[in-house]
Amino acid sequence: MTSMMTTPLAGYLLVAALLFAIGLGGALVRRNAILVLIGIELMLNAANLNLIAFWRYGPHPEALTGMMFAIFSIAVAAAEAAVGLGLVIAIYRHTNTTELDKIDRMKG
Amino acid sequence: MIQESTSFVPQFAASSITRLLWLIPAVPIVAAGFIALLKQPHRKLASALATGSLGFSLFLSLVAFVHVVSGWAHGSVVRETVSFTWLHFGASRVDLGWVLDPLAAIMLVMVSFVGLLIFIYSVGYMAHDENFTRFFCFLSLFAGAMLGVVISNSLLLLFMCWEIVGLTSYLLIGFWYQKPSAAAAAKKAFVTTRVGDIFFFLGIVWLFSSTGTLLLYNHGVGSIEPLSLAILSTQHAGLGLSAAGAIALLIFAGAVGKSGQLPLHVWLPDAMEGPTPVSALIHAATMVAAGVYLVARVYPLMSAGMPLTASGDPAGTTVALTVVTWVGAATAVFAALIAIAQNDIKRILAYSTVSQLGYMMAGLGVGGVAVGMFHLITHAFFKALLFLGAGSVIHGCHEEQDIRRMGGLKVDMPLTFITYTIGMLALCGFPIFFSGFWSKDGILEAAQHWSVAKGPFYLLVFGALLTAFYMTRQVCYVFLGYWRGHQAAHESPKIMTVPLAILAFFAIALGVIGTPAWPWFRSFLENRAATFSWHGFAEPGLGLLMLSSSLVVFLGLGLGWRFYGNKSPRPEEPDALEKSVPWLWAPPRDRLYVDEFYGVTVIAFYKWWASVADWLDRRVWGGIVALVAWVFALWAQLNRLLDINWVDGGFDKTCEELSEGGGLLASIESGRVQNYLRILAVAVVALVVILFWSSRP
Amino acid sequence: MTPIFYLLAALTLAGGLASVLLKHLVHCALAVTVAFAGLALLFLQLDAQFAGFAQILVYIGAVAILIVFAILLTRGSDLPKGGVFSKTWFLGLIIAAAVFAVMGWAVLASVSAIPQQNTVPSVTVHDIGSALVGRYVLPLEILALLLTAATIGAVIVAMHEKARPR
Amino acid sequence: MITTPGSANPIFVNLDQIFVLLRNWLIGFLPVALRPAGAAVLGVIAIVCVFPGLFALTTIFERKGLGRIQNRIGPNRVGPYGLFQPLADGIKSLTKEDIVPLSANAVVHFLAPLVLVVTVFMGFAVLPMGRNMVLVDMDSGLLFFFAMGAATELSVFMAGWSSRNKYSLLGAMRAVAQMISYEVVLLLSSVAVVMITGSLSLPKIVAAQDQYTGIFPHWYIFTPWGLAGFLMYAIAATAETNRSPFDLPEGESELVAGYHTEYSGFKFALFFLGEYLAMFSISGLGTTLFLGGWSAPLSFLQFIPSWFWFFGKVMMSIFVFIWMRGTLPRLRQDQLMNFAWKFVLPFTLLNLLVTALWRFMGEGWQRWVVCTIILAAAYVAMGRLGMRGQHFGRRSYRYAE
Repeated sequence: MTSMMTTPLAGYLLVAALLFAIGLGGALVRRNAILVLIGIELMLNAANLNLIAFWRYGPHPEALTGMMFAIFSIAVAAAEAAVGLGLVIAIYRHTNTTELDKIDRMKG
Repeated sequence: MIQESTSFVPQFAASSITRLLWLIPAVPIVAAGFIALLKQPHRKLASALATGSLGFSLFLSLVAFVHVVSGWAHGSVVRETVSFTWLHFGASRVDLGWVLDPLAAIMLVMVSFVGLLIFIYSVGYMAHDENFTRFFCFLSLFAGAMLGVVISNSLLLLFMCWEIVGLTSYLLIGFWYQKPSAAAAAKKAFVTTRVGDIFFFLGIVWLFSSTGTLLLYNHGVGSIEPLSLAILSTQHAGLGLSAAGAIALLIFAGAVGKSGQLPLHVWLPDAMEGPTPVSALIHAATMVAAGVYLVARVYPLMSAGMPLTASGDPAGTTVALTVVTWVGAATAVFAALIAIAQNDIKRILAYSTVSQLGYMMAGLGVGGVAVGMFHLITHAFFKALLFLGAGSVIHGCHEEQDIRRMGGLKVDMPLTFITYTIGMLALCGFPIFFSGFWSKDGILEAAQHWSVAKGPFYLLVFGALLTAFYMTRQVCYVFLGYWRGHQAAHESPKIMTVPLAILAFFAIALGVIGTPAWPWFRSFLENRAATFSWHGFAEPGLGLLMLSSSLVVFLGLGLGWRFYGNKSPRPEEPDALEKSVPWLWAPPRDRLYVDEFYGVTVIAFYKWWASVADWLDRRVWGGIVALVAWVFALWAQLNRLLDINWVDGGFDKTCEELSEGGGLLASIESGRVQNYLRILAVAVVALVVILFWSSRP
Repeated sequence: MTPIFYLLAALTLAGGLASVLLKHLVHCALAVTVAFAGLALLFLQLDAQFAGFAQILVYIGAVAILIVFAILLTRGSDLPKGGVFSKTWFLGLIIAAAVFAVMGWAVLASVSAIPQQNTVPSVTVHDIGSALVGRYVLPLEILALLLTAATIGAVIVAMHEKARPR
Repeated sequence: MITTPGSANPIFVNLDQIFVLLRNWLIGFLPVALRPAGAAVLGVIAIVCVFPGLFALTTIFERKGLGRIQNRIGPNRVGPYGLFQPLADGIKSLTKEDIVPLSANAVVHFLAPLVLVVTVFMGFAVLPMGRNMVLVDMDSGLLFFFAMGAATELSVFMAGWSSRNKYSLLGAMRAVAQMISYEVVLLLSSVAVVMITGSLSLPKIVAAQDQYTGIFPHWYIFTPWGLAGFLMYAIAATAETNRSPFDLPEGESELVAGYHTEYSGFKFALFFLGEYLAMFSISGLGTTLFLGGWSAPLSFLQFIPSWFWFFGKVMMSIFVFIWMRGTLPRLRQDQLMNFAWKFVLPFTLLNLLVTALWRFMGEGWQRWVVCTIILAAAYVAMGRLGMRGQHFGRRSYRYAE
């Protein structure tokens, strides 16, 4: 494997992939809704790392495309976190739990 | 409002009062609109609005009257018109307009003056009614519409106002609609007058189609001006009638309905169910006079084709006028007969009104406009006086209307007694001092000279006898003798007695303008100079006629006194006349069976026709409908079977399959977020794998 | 591939793993903060100064705090009775592993095709600012709208049932 | 970024650059390859030494000053006039037992003060403390500063949560809510300066203000938007550092001591240090952004060394902090939040608009008039709006009399 990891970009990409997988795993195996959100944040961050890495090692860093993607993604993630956690709190108020396998009613 | 616009038919200079004439009906109508918006607590405002607006109309009427009189005094013919185009359709157009001539002027003054007095009287009479403002709203609307009838120069406009008058009459008769009898009376009045109105409208349509205009006077081209009349009187309408005669008869039918002439008089006595001021205003002074006024207004049409003497005096008569005369005379006697045996104070007056209207019609027929109209004017005053007096009596006797339960009121209600007696004597035609004598005498004189037949004359004389008789009976019952009611009577308040006094004054004084010595009224209407000379009495036969008619009146009064004077019979006792000649009593008591006659003829026919129609509906048409329905039902059954076994079956099967499939799919939609995420991840993996494999080099 | 990269990668992944595996929710939140910080350092390592600081400001300063607040408001700091992992944790693990495998495979299979540009890009904050209000002004505006909407939405969602009596 | 002093006199130049020269002389002993690292280490050492010393000084001054305000003497036992009191306090806190509650989360409990102090120290790295005296001249220095400031919130939460104490947790939650609310204001009021300067680099911001018209400097506080921004910044800074009148998180009467209730000994001292360092750093930033950083207040005073001006301004700010603490009563939580979101934040946003107006109206007196009018009108209107429906009864001094 080390022989194949000849470029730093591949290293960053692998780290991002692993982080993504960790986030996905967290979102899949944990019962708490907040942790699912944490997992999603991790996945988003892994994507950001990918974007930054591609920007850094890509052919046109001065075009700033990857960087901008990352910055916008960070901002969107902030909005996503705010709304997501607001939803979790609202659901908690409604059902008195944040455990996802208990929250499977499709109507309020 | 009417503007000086292009739609104005060019006029010769109409005086400013003529231009403003429309205000006379408009102001009360607008006031009615305002009053309609008022709530019950605003009684004073409502009555003030109504009387104020009518007072304004009276003022304008007086101005118009003075204008006409001064024009007449200067020897010029006053007939000023203002007209405007209301509708265009195709080549023809409908003009509406108003006219100011002596006839309209005198009517305007009469209607607004009597109306104003009755308005004032109503303030006292209706003081305790809970629908006070509604009453004044209707009264105002009525007064406006009636004034509109008076000033109309177009038969169509006249007809509109005529119908508004009919409507308000309906509303006012049925004012106490809680009483079933009042509601029924209102309905009866409305339906009965409609019968006449249909003919009237037919006449209007015919007139329009023949002459192309509905303006009565329009500088020589109006529908009742010589140019049109010459055409109309030469056209033949069959049955030996000219078109003019036929149209005149149709219009007269409307007048018959409105004025309660013989075949259609049945609604008028029943209309006494309304409040007494209404009876006075509508069913004595003004509305019923509208029919007479209508005949007077279209008199040129009535008399079209009348042969004239060399000097221009009428030398014969026309079919229309003959019919008018006979109908009037017959009505006069017929109604007077019924009045003899009535016990309701207002009903007696109602039949007396019918009878007097007959006199007016006969007067129009035999003597022309002036004769009939003079009786109309004097009658309006003394009949209003009588009705208001009766209202005062009813009010004082605590809503008692049966004359057998009254008596001796001359002590309790002296003012009412005096004024009522004046009215009664005027109505009877008591010689010399009372206006009724002169107006009635004019009619009798004209009838005596009528060239066609003497029948009407004798009928009218007989009617005068009957009139004196039944009025004496009534006064004896009500005011003389002793009190037979339950509660002591009391005199009415000032607001009611003052109008009585004013009317009483005019019931006496109006005779002055119509004596043979100074025939001012006649000259005024016929546009001749009025001269005063005692020679008027010296006409051949006039003195004899006056004497004989006076004798007839005295005979009637004496007969009445003979039977009823100071008797004070108990209410349950049979009538004095009934005791002496019982066979004569029953028919008039039962109103000569006219209602019953209608019951077994017209109404029975309608009932029979209705049952026939009902049978047709049920059996014939119903059967056909049922057959069609059955056919459709059969078809529907077939359809249903098809649906159930064929369409539904297939559909159900499909639905079952779909819902099963849906169930399978729904099990994926568990509502568990992580399930979705899992599926998503697996899908991504699968997708990537497929992608890579497919793009392998 | 410098040692610093390995260090930071290890820190980040450890933070991520800890945030997923730790029992206590607050610990998870703190661990994810470590992962965020590690990522920020990785960004700095990639010469993306601005993105790195923005990452710290937004993720550590805002998102982590939000998560912590949410945990406390939903009493998430108490340990649940039925365990922290769902019953199907094994399935989830396999799926996550499969995803990683696929992605790793994809990365490694395309190493030769990956572009290589080792010069350090000279990008200043000024450039970023110019790009933001120049070429990327439309996304910026849309993002501003999105953030406003999200703020309002979050407030409404969170206060929605306040009126209902508990 | 190297700037040269305005004064030409070599003595003053050398005095101005004395610390820079000292550092350069010291790293001269190192091999060339290690010199940048050596410079960094020296800078860190300087910061780590100077600011805690300043902290010690400040505590004694604060206690003395508060005593003066409250009509008492203050510490007076240790040393002349009690001047060695901080030393005694330091020794005491180092020797006291470190108590960790039994149910506390020991690791987090231990990490919290460290995280606080470290992140606060990090913030000093980008502050220019004198001409050419900045540890890291970072392109996005301001962003770095705020990033570090944001991290302190987490430490506060860690401390409050890990103590397993209601008061601690409540204090922490209050502190975090308050800090987040006011951090927005802090950032936005700083953005105004960035808009004018066009840079996030703090040395550049100072350099932009180091100019004079006549004898008067071009400090941003002397512009309408700068004054408004500075006032908003000062309010937000007070709240951000949990100082009175915004010291609810540590309100003794309600929460004992807020999030560090369960801390004692050295950890408590670290918290104490961290708070004061935060105060220094935020004052330093305010000085840098609005008060011209190390530049002299009047052009003829430029001979005095720039570091003197920087620290002088910082200490003046600290004095104002102490003064406010001795003067103003504490707010209520709802008042605090309402003030933040309904007055300070909208006004700061408006200030941004005004700043843009200033930037694009060009030179001339018009922009002074327009900007002043807008801000004054907004201030009056929002003040009226905010006070509507508020009724203050006559103040009662029943207990004071």
